[in-house]
Amino acid sequence: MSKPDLSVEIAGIKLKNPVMPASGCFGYGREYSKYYSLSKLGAVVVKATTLKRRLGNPTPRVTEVTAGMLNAIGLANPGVEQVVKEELPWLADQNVPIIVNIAGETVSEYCQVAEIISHSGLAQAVELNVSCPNVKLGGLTFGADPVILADLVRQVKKVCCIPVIVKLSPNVTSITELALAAEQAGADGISLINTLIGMKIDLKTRKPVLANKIGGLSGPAIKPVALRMVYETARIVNIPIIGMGGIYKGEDAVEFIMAGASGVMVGTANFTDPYACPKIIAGIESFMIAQGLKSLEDIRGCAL
Amino acid sequence: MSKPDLSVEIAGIKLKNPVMPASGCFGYGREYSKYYSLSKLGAVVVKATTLKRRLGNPTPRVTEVTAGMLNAIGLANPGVEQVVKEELPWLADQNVPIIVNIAGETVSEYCQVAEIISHSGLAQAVELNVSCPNVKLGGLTFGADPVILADLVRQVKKVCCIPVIVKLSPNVTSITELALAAEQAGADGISLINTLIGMKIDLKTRKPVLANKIGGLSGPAIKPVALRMVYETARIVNIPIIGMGGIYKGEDAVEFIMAGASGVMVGTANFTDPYACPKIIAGIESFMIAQGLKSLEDIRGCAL
Amino acid sequence: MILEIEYINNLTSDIWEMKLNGDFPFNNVQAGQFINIRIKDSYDHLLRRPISIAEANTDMQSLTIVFRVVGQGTKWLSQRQKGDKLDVMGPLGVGFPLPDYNRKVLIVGGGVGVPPLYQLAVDVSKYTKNVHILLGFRNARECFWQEKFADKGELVIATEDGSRGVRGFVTDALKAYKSYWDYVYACGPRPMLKALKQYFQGQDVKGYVSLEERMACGVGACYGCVCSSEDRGENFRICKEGPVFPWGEVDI
Amino acid sequence: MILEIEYINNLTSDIWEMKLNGDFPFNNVQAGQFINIRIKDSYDHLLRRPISIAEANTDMQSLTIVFRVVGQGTKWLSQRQKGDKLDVMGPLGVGFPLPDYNRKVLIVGGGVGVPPLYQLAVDVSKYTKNVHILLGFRNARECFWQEKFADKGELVIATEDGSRGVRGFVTDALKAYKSYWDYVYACGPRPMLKALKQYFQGQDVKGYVSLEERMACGVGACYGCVCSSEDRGENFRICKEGPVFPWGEVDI
Ligand SMILES: Cc1cc2nc3c(=O)[nH]c(=O)nc-3n(C[C@H](O)[C@H](O)[C@H](O)COP(=O)(O)OP(=O)(O)OC[C@H]3O[C@@H](n4cnc5c(N)ncnc54)[C@H](O)[C@@H]3O)c2cc1C
Ligand SMILES: Cc1cc2nc3c(=O)[nH]c(=O)nc-3n(C[C@H](O)[C@H](O)[C@H](O)COP(=O)(O)OP(=O)(O)OC[C@H]3O[C@@H](n4cnc5c(N)ncnc54)[C@H](O)[C@@H]3O)c2cc1C
Ligand SMILES: Cc1cc2nc3c(=O)[nH]c(=O)nc-3n(C[C@H](O)[C@H](O)[C@H](O)COP(=O)(O)O)c2cc1C
Ligand SMILES: Cc1cc2nc3c(=O)[nH]c(=O)nc-3n(C[C@H](O)[C@H](O)[C@H](O)COP(=O)(O)O)c2cc1C
Ligand code: FES
Ligand code: FES
Repeated sequence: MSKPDLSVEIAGIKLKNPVMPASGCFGYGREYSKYYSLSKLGAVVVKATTLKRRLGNPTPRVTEVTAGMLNAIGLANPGVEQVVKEELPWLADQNVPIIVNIAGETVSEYCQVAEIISHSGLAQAVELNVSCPNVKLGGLTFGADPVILADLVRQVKKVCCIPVIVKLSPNVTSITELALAAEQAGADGISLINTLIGMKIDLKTRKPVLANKIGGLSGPAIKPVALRMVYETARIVNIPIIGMGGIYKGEDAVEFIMAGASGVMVGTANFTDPYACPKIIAGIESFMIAQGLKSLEDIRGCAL
Repeated sequence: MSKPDLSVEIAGIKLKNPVMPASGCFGYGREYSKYYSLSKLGAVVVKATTLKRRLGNPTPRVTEVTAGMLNAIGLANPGVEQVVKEELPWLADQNVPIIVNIAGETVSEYCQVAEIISHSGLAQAVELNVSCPNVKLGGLTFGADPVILADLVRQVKKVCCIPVIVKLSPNVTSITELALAAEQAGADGISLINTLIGMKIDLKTRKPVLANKIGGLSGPAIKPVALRMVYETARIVNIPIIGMGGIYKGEDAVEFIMAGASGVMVGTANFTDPYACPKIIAGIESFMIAQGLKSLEDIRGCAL
Repeated sequence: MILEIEYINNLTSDIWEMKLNGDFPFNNVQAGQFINIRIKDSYDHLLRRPISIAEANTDMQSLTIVFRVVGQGTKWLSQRQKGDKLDVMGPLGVGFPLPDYNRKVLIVGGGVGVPPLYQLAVDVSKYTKNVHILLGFRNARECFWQEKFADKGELVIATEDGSRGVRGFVTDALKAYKSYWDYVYACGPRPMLKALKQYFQGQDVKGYVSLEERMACGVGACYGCVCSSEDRGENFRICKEGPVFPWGEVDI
Repeated sequence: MILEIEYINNLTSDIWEMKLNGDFPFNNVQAGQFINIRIKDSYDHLLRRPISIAEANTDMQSLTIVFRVVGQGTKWLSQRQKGDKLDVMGPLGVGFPLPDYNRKVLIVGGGVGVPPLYQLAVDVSKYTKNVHILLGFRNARECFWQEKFADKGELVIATEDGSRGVRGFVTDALKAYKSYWDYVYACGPRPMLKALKQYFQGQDVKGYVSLEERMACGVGACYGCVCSSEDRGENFRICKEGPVFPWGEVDI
């Protein structure tokens, strides 16, 4: 049998396979490039980038829970200027598409970062992390209200000439309402899910383990919620969806594709196994061979 | 050392310990009474009871996921008349407080069920399951909107002479908003969390495993989310909170108590181990002895 | 209950036989009942796996199960070794009611529906010598326990590809019999059970089928495993009121 | 990388020593680096556990670690047996820079901060004979590797209850020395490191400390394990830029 075709197209970007490391779980790619060539990946998604450098939260910032982990990194990053100067040029030489995850506390911050990334010519897309608290609106996250979200997307689209993917937070009553708002405001794609908000208490200190008290839950524990949200969203939007949440194996990725995702992102799994992404790519390929699939289009959304 | 005191008081009901099997995971108690005496439990919470008998959803109704399970039982139950006639009298003889979980599609259904239970004199409290879709409002659940929730609680309180506990759904943007609404409407206690909505796809059939497609995620996978919601809620309400979600060991229960819960409920763990509840009670007691705690008041909310 | 594995054997490419010893109410087992097995002491698999009791031997204080590897749980089970311990609950559910003395009995099984019928054949053979046993497999390589069954009644094997016995499904093989039966006991895939029930429609025969459904509690507490009875407008819990039902009482 | 356990030994009531063999860049190990160990092949524990390399022996192609059982992961590790395989990543991080020739060196360790200092003592002793080693433990029962260290320098033990060596903390024992040092290397609890840094404040000595923080990736990708440098207004990743830092560069 001829090799199956794993390539996908998302928001106009051609990827050799649907697997991308998730934002915040892969730094700027340098660390994992020691384990395998980044050119094997569909794309690389870099850490959340903000206008100004951020040191992030106090430690402990990470802790383990059953089938998952909690993190409260606090968007630590050197700021967009530094990222464009020091990180992206190196990554751009690795022969892999780059998606830059961006965050901000005001619409204008998002817009400035998106514009700088877009003008740098070094990235193929931006991914808006809308789980950040909107300081102007008293801490409500951008991703919790469809009107606020739509306005953000519209403003960013105005200044950004590369595709804009909106990464939704799962901590909402209706994911579809937000996905629709993003689509209508002009988003080129939707990625989901970001982390669920969780907590762990240390029985010895009798206090929350994380210095920030609450943190984002990721890993296999959240996979059923993620899959359900991809499924619900795929039924109502027409723009491509990138699914993530607890993907550890090729089969997990296939489930997301069957639920309607065009691509998948892999976060926590990188920490458990530095070779997670290439193994997942190989796992998807094995599944396609076993099932006689020529292209991922044969199964995309088949569970809808 | 003298034996620690595990007793708690919730909404005026005195329980010998804080551990109760969660609604829907313990039938009406008969099955597990073959494994141990129900009088060991803090209370027994029975399955969701509706006005009319319900057959529930088609099968498969349950499936396993990593560190959890999905269920879409569909509120199968024989209806309140039958429950009061056939089930509660037997349970009332077991020397354990009874909490009846009730559900409905309209405010009037909830009220009728609550009234019948309350008048039966067989239960010590009702627990309103507000994760049910409100048919009058086009399927939005009662637990998703604070105004609708407050109205429901107010109406039920009018007709129900036993304490009313409101069981919140975690599938919302702001759990605290709903908890406050319930408290202000007169709820005597809050229990949380019900299941997160999730999904699993069968790679062989390429369709969702559950006949209902989506289902409720329970088990250790949801514990961090549950704990965070108890913590957030405990910081703003003054009525007692009953925490649940993935409690499998005494230590898990202690985490919930440290986060501010007065009692805990145990669901999925019963399926893994029929002796889960007595083991959890013993685990709490061991922890108290090891830490020299006389009463659970010594640690309740200490992580807040 | 904690049982110890006395042996584990490969019967076909993906079917395994396992014998268990330990403290278990062996003499209370009714053919058709099942045990519910914990998979690993970890959070990876929280739900137990229901597996029918294929043989319960009070004298030897042992229990035999036969299972097909279909997923992670059964794969794990197949990797256990002699001496390993298993955490099981059981015997659970309601099994096959035994026939009146000297009646004519037909036992029909398909695939991994076959094992619990062995204990049934053992028990039934104490009540009557008129036992026909008809077992269907995909092909000769998938057959197992043929001699054991041949010992307990008149055995016919059907294989889909004709590589052993009659070619075709058990319902095809059925047509060759020149008998009538007072009791028909069956366990196997739903389509087989459905075809059987239809085949005997209108005949004066007591039919019992063993059903399967995904389970959570295995004891009747969660209402996860129901089957329906449209006629009676109600549901039954397969783990508690079943897994064996008179075929007239449930939709198949 | 998959390493095999050559032996596992109990050193104190809750401290274990484990020797590992296999394919590993033993000759690239710098004292103070660590390995990141996968706990079980299950979803129960997704994060690896960082454990310092206590000894790396290129000739014997072996790696020794010493760990205290504090939770589920280290408990699991302590239950492994000779011949079991471990999935490890490493060597990770940046270790202790070695001293110039013939300088005066002080090595200070506390509790399970002691093990990585053994490899350091081995390496340092190739550069200088002037090595003081000062190790603090809670009490005599908690002491381990005393002979091994005594072999590599002039050893002083301090115990909190005085049951062995000097009574008190390492900083108490420090006052008894009549020397000065060019290099101080330390690993142990934060309060110990803090006290040391204070003790040598203003002295012309190069100090290096090894820090700990909860980790996720262990390679620098997640920014989970940072320590801060208020002076420089920046953070360092302990797993990548550390775990060893010049004590002037980080807040302790
Ligand atoms: C009463 C009863 C008796 C049974 N007796 C036998 C027997 O004797 N021999 C045998 O080989 N099989 C038997 N089965 C089927 C057996 O339980 C499943 O094959 C097994 O649970 C699959 O587990 P898994 O982890 O390998 O598969 P997975 O597909 O990984 O299982 C995932 C989940 O689905 C459930 N599941 C998957 N398939 C089935 C199924 N067919 N029925 C019920 N649950 C399922 C599992 O229990 C688990 O919760 C019986 C089932 C029931 C209900
Ligand atoms: C660079 C480095 C080197 C280390 N070297 C050693 C050593 O040589 N010997 C030794 O005994 N210990 C060492 N530790 C500490 C060791 O990593 C922890 O004790 C261990 O991870 C605890 O795991 P657990 O599952 O037993 O505990 P649990 O408390 O169950 O762990 C839960 C989670 O917390 C993390 N965690 C808990 N305590 C610590 C801690 N002190 N530091 C970092 N993470 C923690 C675990 O990694 C895990 O993610 C080192 C830590 C670091 C960062
Ligand atoms: C340590 C860590 C840091 C993360 N940082 C970011 C981030 O900067 N921006 C973002 O959009 N998502 C961030 N995420 C969320 C992940 O990109 C991903 O959405 C989530 O972890 C779910 O996927 P997983 O279960 O595969 O990890 C982070 C997750 C982790 C674990
Ligand atoms: C099979 C099953 C049935 C349930 N039925 C109900 C129900 O009828 N009413 C209700 O309020 N919650 C119901 N729940 C939710 C549980 O009571 C509990 O809130 C949830 O499972 C989280 O706890 P756990 O992780 O300990 O299972 C059900 C859960 C399960 C698994
Ligand atoms: S599996 Fe729970 S009722 Fe049958
Ligand atoms: S543990 Fe991830 S950066 Fe250090």
